[in-house]
Parts: sequence; C-alpha cells; structure tokens
Amino acid sequence: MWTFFHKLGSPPWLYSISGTILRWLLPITLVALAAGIVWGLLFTAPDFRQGNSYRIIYIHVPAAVVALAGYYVMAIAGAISLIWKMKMADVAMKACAPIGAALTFIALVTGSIWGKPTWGTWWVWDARITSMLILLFLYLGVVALYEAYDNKEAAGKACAVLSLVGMVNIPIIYKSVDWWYSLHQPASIKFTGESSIDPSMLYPLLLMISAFYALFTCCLLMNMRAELLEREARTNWVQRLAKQEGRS
Amino acid sequence: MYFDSLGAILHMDGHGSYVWSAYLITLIVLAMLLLVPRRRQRRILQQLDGELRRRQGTPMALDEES
Amino acid sequence: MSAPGTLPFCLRLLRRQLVLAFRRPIEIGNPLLFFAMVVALFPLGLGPAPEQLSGFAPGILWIIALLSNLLTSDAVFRSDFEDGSLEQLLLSPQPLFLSVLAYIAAHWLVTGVLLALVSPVFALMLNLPVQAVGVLVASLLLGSAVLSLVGCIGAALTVGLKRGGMLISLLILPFYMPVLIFGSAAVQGAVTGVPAGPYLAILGAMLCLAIALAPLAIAAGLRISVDA
Amino acid sequence: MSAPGTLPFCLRLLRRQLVLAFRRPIEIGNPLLFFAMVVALFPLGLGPAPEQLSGFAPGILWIIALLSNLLTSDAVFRSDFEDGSLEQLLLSPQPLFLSVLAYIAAHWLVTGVLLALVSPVFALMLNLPVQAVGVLVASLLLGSAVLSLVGCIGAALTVGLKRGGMLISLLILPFYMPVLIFGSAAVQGAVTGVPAGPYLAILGAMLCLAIALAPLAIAAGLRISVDA
Amino acid sequence: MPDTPTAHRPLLSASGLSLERGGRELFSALSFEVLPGHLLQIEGANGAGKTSLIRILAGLSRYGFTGSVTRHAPLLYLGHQAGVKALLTPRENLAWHVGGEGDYDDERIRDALARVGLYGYENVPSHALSAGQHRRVNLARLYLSESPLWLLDEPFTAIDRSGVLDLENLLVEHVERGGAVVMTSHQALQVTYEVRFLSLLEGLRL
Amino acid sequence: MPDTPTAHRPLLSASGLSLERGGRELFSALSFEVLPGHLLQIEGANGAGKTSLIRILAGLSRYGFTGSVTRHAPLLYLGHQAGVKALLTPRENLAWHVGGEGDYDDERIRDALARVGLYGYENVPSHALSAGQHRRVNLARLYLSESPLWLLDEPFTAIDRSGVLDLENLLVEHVERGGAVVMTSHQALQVTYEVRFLSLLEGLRL
Ligand code: HEM
Ligand SMILES: Nc1ncnc2c1ncn2[C@@H]1O[C@H](COP(=O)(O)OP(=O)(O)OP(=O)(O)O)[C@@H](O)[C@H]1O
Ligand SMILES: Nc1ncnc2c1ncn2[C@@H]1O[C@H](COP(=O)(O)OP(=O)(O)OP(=O)(O)O)[C@@H](O)[C@H]1O
Ligand SMILES: [Mg+2]
Ligand SMILES: [Mg+2]
Repeated sequence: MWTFFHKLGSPPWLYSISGTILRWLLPITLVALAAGIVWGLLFTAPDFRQGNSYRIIYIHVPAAVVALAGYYVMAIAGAISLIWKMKMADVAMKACAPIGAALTFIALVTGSIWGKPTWGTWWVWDARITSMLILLFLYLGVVALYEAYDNKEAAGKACAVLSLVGMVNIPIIYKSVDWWYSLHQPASIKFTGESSIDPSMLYPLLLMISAFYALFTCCLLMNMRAELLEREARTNWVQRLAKQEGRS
Repeated sequence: MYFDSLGAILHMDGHGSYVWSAYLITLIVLAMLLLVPRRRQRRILQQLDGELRRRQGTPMALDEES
Repeated sequence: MSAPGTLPFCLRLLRRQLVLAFRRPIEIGNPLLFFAMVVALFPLGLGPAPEQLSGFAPGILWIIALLSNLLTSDAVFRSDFEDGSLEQLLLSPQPLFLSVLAYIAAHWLVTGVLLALVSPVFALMLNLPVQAVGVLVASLLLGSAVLSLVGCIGAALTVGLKRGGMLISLLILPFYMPVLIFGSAAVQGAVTGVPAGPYLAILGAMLCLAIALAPLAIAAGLRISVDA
Repeated sequence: MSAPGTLPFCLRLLRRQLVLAFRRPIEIGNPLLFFAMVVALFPLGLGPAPEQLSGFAPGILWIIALLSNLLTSDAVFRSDFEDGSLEQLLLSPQPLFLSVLAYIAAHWLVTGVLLALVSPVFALMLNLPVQAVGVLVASLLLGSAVLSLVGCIGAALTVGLKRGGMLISLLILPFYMPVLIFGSAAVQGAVTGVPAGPYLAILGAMLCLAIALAPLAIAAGLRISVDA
Repeated sequence: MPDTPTAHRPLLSASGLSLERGGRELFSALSFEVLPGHLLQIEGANGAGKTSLIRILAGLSRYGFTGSVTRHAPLLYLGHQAGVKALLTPRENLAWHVGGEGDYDDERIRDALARVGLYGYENVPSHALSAGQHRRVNLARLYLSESPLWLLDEPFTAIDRSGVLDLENLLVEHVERGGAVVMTSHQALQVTYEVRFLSLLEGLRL
Repeated sequence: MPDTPTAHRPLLSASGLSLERGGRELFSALSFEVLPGHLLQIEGANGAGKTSLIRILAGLSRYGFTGSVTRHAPLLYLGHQAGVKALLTPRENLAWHVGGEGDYDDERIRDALARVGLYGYENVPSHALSAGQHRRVNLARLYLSESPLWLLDEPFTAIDRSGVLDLENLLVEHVERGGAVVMTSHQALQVTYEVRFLSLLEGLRL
C-alpha cells in the first residue's frame, strides 16, 4: 500500500504508467463514444412527447453527470495535496479544472439548445440549470486562479485551498438553489421525461455515460502528463525524454 | 436504423438543426479537450530539446531526481 | 516586556484596522454611498412603479449589500501586502487564525454593520413594508458577516497577484449566492408574513461554519500569497 | 531620434494600457465572467419568474454596465500614480489632453465595449425580446463611453488623495444618472416598439460633449493630484 | 525570555540551501550557522539572491528551494518594504504594529522614535514624512525589539550619513549583547567589530 | 534639438525659492543657475527638503512655495519611485514609457538594458526582478534620453557597487557632453569632475 502511494508521488513512474493506461483506454473510449453517438442518433425511437429533439439527451446527461462528479475528484485531489503534501495530487487537481469546465459548458449549451424546441426559450432560471451555471463559475474560478499565479507550485496550493472551500460549499449551494427554486415555483415550466425513461433509451444513455467517464479519465491523464513535463522540465528524466521525443 | 433516408436523418422532423448543432458543438469541445494537452506536451518536449541543443557547448546542469 | 496576550493583540489589530478605515472617509463612505446610489439607480433603470419596486425591495437591497461587500473585500489585505506589513503579520508570534479574525471583524464592522444600520432608510426609499425592516437589519447583520468571511478567503488567495481585482469576484461570487438566497428570502418572507426565524437560523448556521473554517483557509492563503 | 508624433504616442499608451489589463490571455475572460455572475445574482435575489425578469432586463443590464464602470474607473490612474508613472506622464512633451484620451479609450474598450459585445448572451438569459438586442448593444457602446469619460474625471481628482475624496465621488455620480436613464429608456423603448433613434442620438450628443470637455478636466485633475 | 541563548547554541542554522530562479542557480549547498555575537553581511551584486536568501532564512519563502533552515530564537525581519502605514502616525505605527512582539508603552515608543531622529514627528501622518524618515519609523523597531536574531534587508536604504552611523552602532551594541545580525547592504559597514561575510557568488567566505 | 544650449545659457534657473512644510522652513531665498557642464549635488539630512526642491525644479510642485523656476531645456526626472510597471517586461517598460520623449527602436532599448546590467532580462516580467534590477530598468532611460537636463532623486538607491560606478561614469559623460545634472544622494560621488554642492541647511555652497 505504502509503496503504491510512494510510487504515485514519483513523477517518472506516474508518467510512464499513465502512458500505458492511455494507450489502451483512449481507443476504447473513442470507439465507445462513436458507438454511443451512432446508436443514440440513428437507432433509437424518438420520445413520444419531445420527438427527435430528445436525442440531445445522449450528450447532455453524460456531460452533466461527469461534470458534477469531476468537481469532487478535483476537490479530493486538492485535499490530498494540502493535507498529505503530495505534489502529484496538485497536478491532478489542476488537470481536472479545464475538463470539468468544458463538460459543464457542454451540458449548458446542449441543455439550452434542447430548451428552445422543448420550452420555447433558450434559458430559464431553473434550479438544476442555475446550479450547473454556478458549477461552471466554480470551475472557471479555479482555472483563472491557477493561471494568475506565476509560481505554479504556489498556484497549485492556492487552487487546492479554493477547491476545498468549494467542496464544503457545493452542497450548500445546491441545497440553497433547489430551495430557492421551490420557493418561487413558476409552475409554467417543468422538467419532462424524468422517470419515464424507456430501456431502449436507457442502454445507449448508460453507454454514453460510461464513455464520458472514460473520456474524463483520459483527458485527466493527458493533462497531468503535460503538466508533469512542464513542472519537472529541469530534471534528468524529462530532459532525457525531450532528447528522445522532442526532435520528432 | 430508425430513419429511412439521409434527408430524414438531417431533418429529424424539424428538430435536426437543434440536434445536429448540439452534437457538433459537443464534438468540437471534446476534440479540443483531447488535442490541447497533446499539443502542449509535444510543444514542451520540443522546446526543451531545442534548449538542450542550444546549451550543448556549455556543461549541462542536470540535478539528480529524487 | 513580553509578547502581548493574544486577545489584546487582536483588539489592537482591530483598532488599527478601524482607524485606518476611518482615516480614509472615502473608504467608509464608499459602501454607503454606493448603496445609496445604487438604490437610486434601480428606480431609474427599472422604472419607478412603486408596487413593483416594493415587491423587489428585499432582493434589490440584498444584491446591493452583496455587491458592496464584494467591492471592498479586495482591499482587506492589499495595502498590508504592498507595504510589507503582511510579512510582519506572518512572522509574528501570535496565532494567525485569530489575527485574521480581527481583520475580518474590522471589515465587517465597516461594511456590513454600517450598511445594516443605515439600510432602514433605503428600505423606506424602496417602499419596503415597515414590518420587514427589522428582519432586513437582522439578516444583513448575520449575512454580511458570512460575506466578509468568504470574501476574505478570496482576498487572501489573490492578494499577491498583480491584478487581483476581477479575479477575486470570480472566486467568491458563487459562494455568496446561498447567502443572497436566504437573506433575501428572509426579508421576502417578512413582507408576506412568513416567520423569518428559520431563515435567520440558517444564516446563523452558515456563519458558524464560516467562522470555524474561513480563517483556516485565509491563513493558508496568506502564507501562499506572501510566498509566491 | 526625436520625440514621437502624438498619434503614435497615444496608440502606444493605449496598447500599454490594454496589455496591462490583459497580460495573460485568460484575463480577457475575467470581466465577461464577472458580468455573467452579476447577471445571475438578479434572478437569485429577485426570483426566477421569466416574464418579470424580461421586463427588468434593460434596467438590470444597464445597471450592471454602470456598476462595472464605476468599480473599475477608480483604478484607471491609481497604479500609475503609485509607482511614479503619472509624474512622468505629466512631464512628457506630449499633450496631456490626448494621452488622457488613450487611458480612457483603454478603459472603455476593456469594460464598456466588452460588455456591450457579450450583452446579447446575457439579454437572452434574462429573456429580453430579440428585437431589442441591437438597441441594447448600441446604447451600451455609446453610453459606456460617456461613463468612462466621466468616471475618469473622478479618478483623476481623487487619485492623489489619502483622505477625503468622498465629496468628489458625490459630484461625479449625478453625471452617471442621465446616461442610465436614456440608455435603459432606449432599450425599454425597443422592447415596446418605440423607435430608439432619438434616445441614441441624445446619448451620442452626450458623448460628443464629454469627449470635448472631460479630458480638460482630467488633465487639470491629474496635475493637482500629483502636486498634492 | 525563558531560554536565553548561550554562546554556543546557534540562533539559526541553515544546511544545504539551494535555490534556482528563472532558470539560474542563485546559490547551492549553502550551509552555515549564526551564533550569538555574529554580525553577518550577505554580499552580492543586484540580483545575486540576497533577498531571496534572507526570506528563506526568515521562513517567508517555503517552496521552491531545497535544504533546511532551523530557527532557534525569535527573530525580527525588516525587508525591502518599509511596512509603515502612510495613514498612521509613527507612534501608531509602532504601537499597533502587526508584528505583535511586545507591549510597548508610550514612553518607550517616544524614546525609540527620538533615537531614530524622529523627535517631534511622533504624531505627523507618515505620508507627510520624507523617504528617509519613512524608513526610520521602521528602524525604530530595532530599539524596541528584544528578539536576539535580526534579519535586515538593506537597512541603510534612503538613510543619511549620520543615520547610518547610528544604525551601525546599534548593530554592534546588539551583537555585543549576545544577539546576532544577518544583513544585506551594498555599502561596507564601518564598524570596529568582526564582520563575517557571506558572498553569494563564491559560497561561504569566513 | 533645434536650440542646442550654449555654454553660457543656463538650462535651469531658480530665484528666491522658499519653502515651508509642516511649520518648518526647509529653505529660503534660494537662487541658483544650472549651466551646461554643471554636476550639482543637493545635500542635506533626511527630511531636509531635497526631494521637495527637486520636484519644484522639475515643475511637479506648483503651489506652496515662493520664488520662480525657469526651465530652458527638456528635462528628465527620476524620482523616489521607480516608475516601472511590475506587469510589463523591462523592454516594454521602456518602449511604451509614458514619458514619450523618444521613438526608440528595439535595438537601442536592448542596448540600454544591457548597459544597466539587464542583459538577458529584457523579457522577464518586472515583478520577477530584484529590487536593484527593478530600479535599473528606470535608470536605463538615462542611456536613451537626449534631454540635456537631468534631475535625479537618489539614483543610487538599491544599486550595487559596480552599478554605482557605471552610473557615476555616465553622469560625468553627460555633463562633459554639455548636459547638466542635479541630483541628491546620501553617498559622496567618486568622480574626477568638479561636483558643485547645494547644501540645504546652509544655503548655496558653490
Ligand atoms: C441550460 C439548460 C440545462 C442544463 C444546465 C441542464 C442540466 C442538467 C443536469 C445537471 C442534469 C443531470 C442531473 C443529475 O444527474 O442529477 C440534467 C439531466 C437531464 N436534463 Fe437537463 N439541463 C438543461 C436543459 C434541459 C432541457 C431543456 C431538457 C429537456 C427538456 C433537459 C432534460 C434533461 C433530462 C431528461 C435529464 C435526465 C433526467 C435526470 O437525470 O433526472 N435538460 N440536466
Ligand atoms: N518572483 C520571482 N520570480 C522569478 N524570479 C525572481 C523572482 N523574484 C526574484 N527573482 C530573481 O531572483 C534573483 C534574485 O533576486 P533577489 O531579490 O534575491 O536579489 P537581491 O540579491 O536581493 O538583489 P538586490 O540587490 O537588487 O536587492 C534575481 O535574478 C531575480 O530576477
Ligand atoms: N505631503 C507633505 N505634507 C507635509 N509635509 C511634508 C510632506 N512631504 C514632506 N513633508 C516634510 O517636508 C520635509 C522635507 O521632505 P523631503 O521629502 O523633501 O525630504 P528629503 O530631503 O528628500 O529627505 P530624504 O533624504 O529622507 O528623502 C520633511 O520634513 C517632511 O516631513
Ligand atoms: Mg534585495
Ligand atoms: Mg527624498
């Protein structure tokens, strides 16, 4: 157990093992993604109420689900980096933020495109949508804070503090937004299709959700690798790597 | 296959523009997510390699990794 | 002569911060002035129909309180950072957790409390029903303390940056939102006759959580900022 | 080598100010994100009902534009004052009237223009009718330039003050009000179908007046501030 | 103070300090001890890393360097920035100092201010002081402090000739009392006391 | 420049300058001329009024004193504050300088930076420079400027010994070319050129 953690803390080991993982995971992910998209777009029957526009669900829901999960990954990595002073956790945390922000963005954009045919408007201040928007702000805050620091080690620490504060706050934010919405209840708009999901729609959806999780992992590893190289640019192993691969 | 023609696939009973634009945007963002770290990694290695070659005349100060 | 006790030291810090604030009336006046002006802007911008305004008064007043907190929290540590006092604070033998609380308390007194005390005037200007004024003041007092605590986290994390001004808003606005929701809901409730106790209790709970955790984050943030 | 022409010098100043604002690419996003967050505050404070929000959208957007101008205009000359650059500007052989315009232009580009360009997105989020979006952008472009000019007068007069600048802010604020009134009226008009041309013309006239007079006041203010 | 430092117990010890900044190695494998009675001047050109080193010694920099520093006594650090609030008077600046080392009564503060040549300026707002007077407010802390270890980064900046003389005497007094001083300066110290030098380009000399 | 100053036309003349600050008379009835070739050092203890005088000479202070100052040539003023933007690089700081005296091409700026010892630091953000390097960015303007009259307020602050030597040589070169320098410093100039002194407590000494 301890040796595993010890190895996790070692950049060259992490770099090589993540390379191996990526070599397998990335193709699988891309195939699953392609299969899920084709299945969802072409081979399922349309929803009886929303027609074909519901096909957006196959990207909207996975993006939203993974984006939410991503924040917890980020915050836990931040906690590890602060409490156990593990440098690699820092790197992982930093790598999460842009991916999470991109997925949140996808959920928001696809949601609002979906909203136009369904609700007749691009945007409503619904509880779930509003909290998704706030999640985007949280992610972008981490990205912006990281970029603002020159000293990347300090940047990592600062972002870890921020994401920890965020982890404490996210449930509060979610509960309060939920409650805010139910307080005002503009009854004119309701989410449709909540529980009425049909198995023929469910399977491709589950496939897409898994594919998005895998995609998140791949992007995370790739971002971490780039970050590692940048931080460790002065060390032997990176310079050796640069001599081998930099020339291509 | 649910649809029977390419036109039907594109049209999707009037919702085609919404569905396709949503998928297009998603794919663009996902592609960027995958390509940006790749390019960054390659750029770092190339820069470092260039730096090393520039310094070749001078003795290199390589510290030992722990 | 020995190192001063922690409590006297914190009181001294508090006094220092208050004197600094009051030596610069513009900084004291700014939140108030800002408040007054923005209250005046809303009728101008939204159209002056009184019954609509009074319906929105709780929200408007709370949004303004939040913004004025946002504007001033950036400056809490900045001048101390720039003139080197912050380094001295970090090197001092006193517990940083508590000295940081003194800074926050000063900020709260100068923005939140002051605003809460003058808010009845503005509430009347926006036709807020009289029975809601008490709840307004109470919710502002509690809520602005949370805002100050959270705002100072952002200030501590960004004080070492050359361009902190906008960034701090991005970091802390999401955390301000729950306070805004419950604060304005409390006042809204008081307008419509719902008891405001539960809302105030939630604000109080947030305050306790923030008092326990925020100084830790602030102390960590200050150490990082001075180092970078 | 001779002194540079005035136009190249002003362009260089403009570039300097823009680089200072956006040193890193990510910083361009910060003001935008800030606007987005403040826009989100309003539904949270006022309630999410779409038809009410759309009625207030012109006012809300204009108030946000005004606030963001107000908050940022204080900083236009401050860092230059503190690090001694302002003294150098006053001693330079270039006409102060025009160099000051470069500062204002940079401020306008970074706050007003940026906000105007992204305002359609926020307008949609607040359910502003599509036909009013064009007028919204035009009125924000014109109006925010006036706001920047007026705001910089206040900044110039207060930049050197260690204490007691409140009176001057009080003097400046009333000048913001007409802009707000005509700006939000133009958008409100477009929503209800009234032609917006006359409102925009009035804003344009204000802009001409401000361009002619404000730099004079700013130049004088800067000289006084550096002297004190 | 409970533990008065004895002559052989170091007040500060650094071992194996190395720092790289902006791709340049500023110093490496620097090990030294500061004993009571030491007056150590860190030498080096602009950008040699004096400030960086002194901040590491003070504990203000915690990342980015290798090696370890142990501090065995309370320290007083005066940096490049004066740490004087322009809106407060010199008296208030000292009485409410955020350093929180001591409870000074008014008498002692007045005395310290008089000794740095600010007699009569106790209640003038600090922004109405000249550049040298401004820095002297901060130097007054040296007359108040009871920390045995002083870390001073260019204390002579903006100080006139007689001020430099006074300060040199104070430093000698302090080290003779059993304290220690680590300082940087671009001027040579004119004192009749053994000054040790740490030259940043050549490693430890003496 | 259209009007090159001849040896007998003063670049700057002050007559009957008096200044009182904080109830204390700093100087009174001070009259002098600065001719081409003059190297004038203003002397005085901290708080004597050197900065106040030099700001009056530069035209930055316009109220609160009596007497008159006439400037007959473009001047370059470097004050206590470095006037260097932390967010810009040294090269940008010089290229986009708000002083707007000249159109310097990149070549000249690089050269000036190299001469103040900042070779290789042209594109580092200025906040990552050491205190002395930060001030040197500003001093690079002396190598670029063509103004005959230089007003320098403590230009040696934070500069190391070799930097002070370079700067002294530059000043002498400048006055030998027919320029003039009015400066303050707490250090004595080590130059082989006639330095004139203006001592603020005793009125004009040659
Ligand atoms: C900007 C707009 C939108 C955003 C930000 C958004 C956000 C979300 C989020 C975060 C989830 C995942 C919730 C969870 O896993 O707990 C979700 C699920 C879902 N959304 Fe959206 N949504 C938006 C618009 C829409 C629209 C217009 C529709 C359809 C009319 C829609 C239909 C759904 C459905 C059916 C689910 C899955 C059901 C469930 O898991 O409860 N969304 N959305
Ligand atoms: N924040 C920073 N980021 C990167 N490099 C830095 C930073 N601060 C300083 N440096 C570099 O570290 C080196 C040492 O700086 P330091 O301030 O320690 O020098 P110093 O010896 O105190 O010089 P001076 O005599 O000018 O005060 C300089 O070359 C500087 O460019
Ligand atoms: N803004 C001000 N208001 C009132 N008095 C001031 C102000 N600025 C400076 N003084 C006073 O004027 C006197 C001269 O200040 P000045 O800055 O000219 O001194 P200096 O000779 O440059 O000193 P130093 O060597 O410390 O730079 C000082 O006694 C100071 O207290
Ligand atoms: Mg230094
Ligand atoms: Mg001076």
